[in-house]
Amino acid sequence: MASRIRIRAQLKGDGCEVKALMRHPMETGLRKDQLGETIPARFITAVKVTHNDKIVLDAFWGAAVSANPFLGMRFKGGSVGDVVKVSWLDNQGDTGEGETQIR
Amino acid sequence: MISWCAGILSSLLLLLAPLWAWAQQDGIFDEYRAMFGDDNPAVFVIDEGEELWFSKAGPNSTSLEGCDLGLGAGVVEGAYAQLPRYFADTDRVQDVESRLEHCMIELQGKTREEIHAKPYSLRGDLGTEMEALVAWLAEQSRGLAIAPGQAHPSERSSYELGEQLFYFRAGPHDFSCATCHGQSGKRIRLQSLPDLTAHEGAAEAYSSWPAYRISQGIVRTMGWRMRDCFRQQRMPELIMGSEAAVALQTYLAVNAAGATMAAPGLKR
Amino acid sequence: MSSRQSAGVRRRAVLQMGSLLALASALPGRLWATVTRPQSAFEATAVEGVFADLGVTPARSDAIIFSVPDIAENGAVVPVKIEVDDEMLPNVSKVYVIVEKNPNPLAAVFAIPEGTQPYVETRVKVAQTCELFAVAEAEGQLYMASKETKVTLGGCGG
Amino acid sequence: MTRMKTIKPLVLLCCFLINSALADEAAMLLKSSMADKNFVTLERVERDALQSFCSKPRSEEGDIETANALRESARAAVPMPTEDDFLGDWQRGEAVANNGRGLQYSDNPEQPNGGNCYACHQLDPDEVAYGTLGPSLTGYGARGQSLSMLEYTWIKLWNTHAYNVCSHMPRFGAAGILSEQQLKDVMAYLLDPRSPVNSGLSP
Repeated sequence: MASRIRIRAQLKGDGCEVKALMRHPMETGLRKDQLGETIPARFITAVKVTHNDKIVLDAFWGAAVSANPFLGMRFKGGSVGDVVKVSWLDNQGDTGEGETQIR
Repeated sequence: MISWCAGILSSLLLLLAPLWAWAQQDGIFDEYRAMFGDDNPAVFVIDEGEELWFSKAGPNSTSLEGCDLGLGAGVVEGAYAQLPRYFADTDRVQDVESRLEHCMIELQGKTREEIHAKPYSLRGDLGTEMEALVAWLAEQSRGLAIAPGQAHPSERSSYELGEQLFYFRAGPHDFSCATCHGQSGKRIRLQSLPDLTAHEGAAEAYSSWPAYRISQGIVRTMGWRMRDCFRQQRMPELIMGSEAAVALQTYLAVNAAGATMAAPGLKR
Repeated sequence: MSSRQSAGVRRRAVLQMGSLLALASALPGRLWATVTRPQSAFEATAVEGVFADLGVTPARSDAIIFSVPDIAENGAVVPVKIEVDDEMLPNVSKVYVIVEKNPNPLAAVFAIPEGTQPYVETRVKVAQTCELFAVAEAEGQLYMASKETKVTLGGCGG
Repeated sequence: MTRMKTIKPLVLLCCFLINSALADEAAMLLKSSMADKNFVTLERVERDALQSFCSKPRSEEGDIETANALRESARAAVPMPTEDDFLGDWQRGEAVANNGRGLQYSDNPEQPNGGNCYACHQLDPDEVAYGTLGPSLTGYGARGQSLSMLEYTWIKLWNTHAYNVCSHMPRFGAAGILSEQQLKDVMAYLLDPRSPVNSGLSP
């Protein structure tokens, strides 16, 4: 399985801009498939962004965040080469994690 | 080793890639589209396609590296932009999907039935192998000119049949492809409709498929687009890689010839 | 801001302790986040319910720069961007995104620790044309900005 | 085919035969390239005379006699309501005009079909999501309520080919897409002074 998160971290002004795309269906539990069966809810409930192991963002999501979710955030400081990590947890207990270096 | 090199190459291409092209620029949704920036979730599917190409699969436990897409076995760069084309080994004009099917059967030992069981994603899916492979192969033609074969008589007759099919009115609504895509400057609800009978419209459309459909969260292929247009025309289900599917894509590709591939695109 | 408001926020904090424990027991092995998910606010079925859960209807503030397209090509994916003017409204600790007419209006909460800029971008589902709210919590007080986005139908009826 | 214009009659006839053979081949090809799906079967690939006549690529032209005959037979088959029975309920008509579903293999055949008027036409001036494949019908009621206007509108909806033989518009009545009641409701949506389609007009 290829990486389930795409992250870019770039210095911008006096901080760092992080953009992450996550591979996830974000099913609301309200939709039906083509046979009319309800597709079970499956969505990311929590996302965490860390910079060199320090938490810089905690997000909590509902099923209303779009499929293959996008997250953009900015933190102060950061230098080229620092590690930025993004991880998620969904309502079924599945997790995803990815990291990149600031450039 | 080859896999590793290709990985580096595709990562480089991704870094260097220009902004993901939207198929249409028509004013009313400019603000909406601008907010997407250059983040296209198709990147996941492209990666998956690359992995699949180099993975051993099927009863023969073989990768697709020996697959000839028209430029020689294993040559993927630029191959997509020259499809559909005539292949002597099958004596058929083939699009990327029917050619991949051929390779999956011949090289990997898969059956036609399993390949056709679910070539395109249904609601709630994240993608199929076919979609991933096509997305990656299209990515390998990014920036190259659309140049489908038209030298072989079969390629020319595929074009002519494609044109006939484009204007083929049938079903309870009397629709054909041309009903919506035969004039320029029109729209359905708010969606602009490219005129696929003219170079400009065909180029805009053909160069941006496969595309990540934000409404569906799935990368869709040109083959799927053909199938779905027939669904909307109230017609039966178009078979992936069938002669009609190939002929229509030949018609579009030839009308678009010379334009630059910019797929996978990002679409409504 | 009234004192009732911050009392409300404190009341929520106490209630959240309960959900923290519930969440902690539900998660395998470890606590996943340093702050907790406001579960009952996520379960509210109307904007009023979300505000009631947060303790108060937030006051409008020009410090919140809320970008949402006027018209969305597709309701399944509507980009939203929230930026808070740090000088007008310092010490923002949380940002909420609320979609008025969704079955559960609260879409996302972002906890902003010190050192993180009050800036978030994401994409949300918007079931029908309605108002979207961006709420910022700073020093126990709640502020908001809102904007309508029009969701259009696709060419073939959806 | 554009080359036809400059070629002598004999070759032209030959070209015509080739093209008609090509059209037949296209029909067969399409049938062999499709599969039944849910309630939609390969029968839909079969074309009637009008569909065949109107399937020609832009560069080819059909003959005027056939066009006239098709137009007349379309007109002759339109059932006409009595004078006081053309108009139904504009609100129900609005729902029909907005609904784009029906007869696709992905649709539920138990649900009523829509007319999907907004896909191609502007109607209510406050609805921004309208298509432009057909002319704007905003303010349609201003065209009058005479019997001939009612009949004209009814025929257009029932089978537009009675006027324009290769119009892109579906034959909503003749093809059984909408029921007579639904068509009357759409008539009211177009013509009723209370309908938002006519909201810009003075009463």
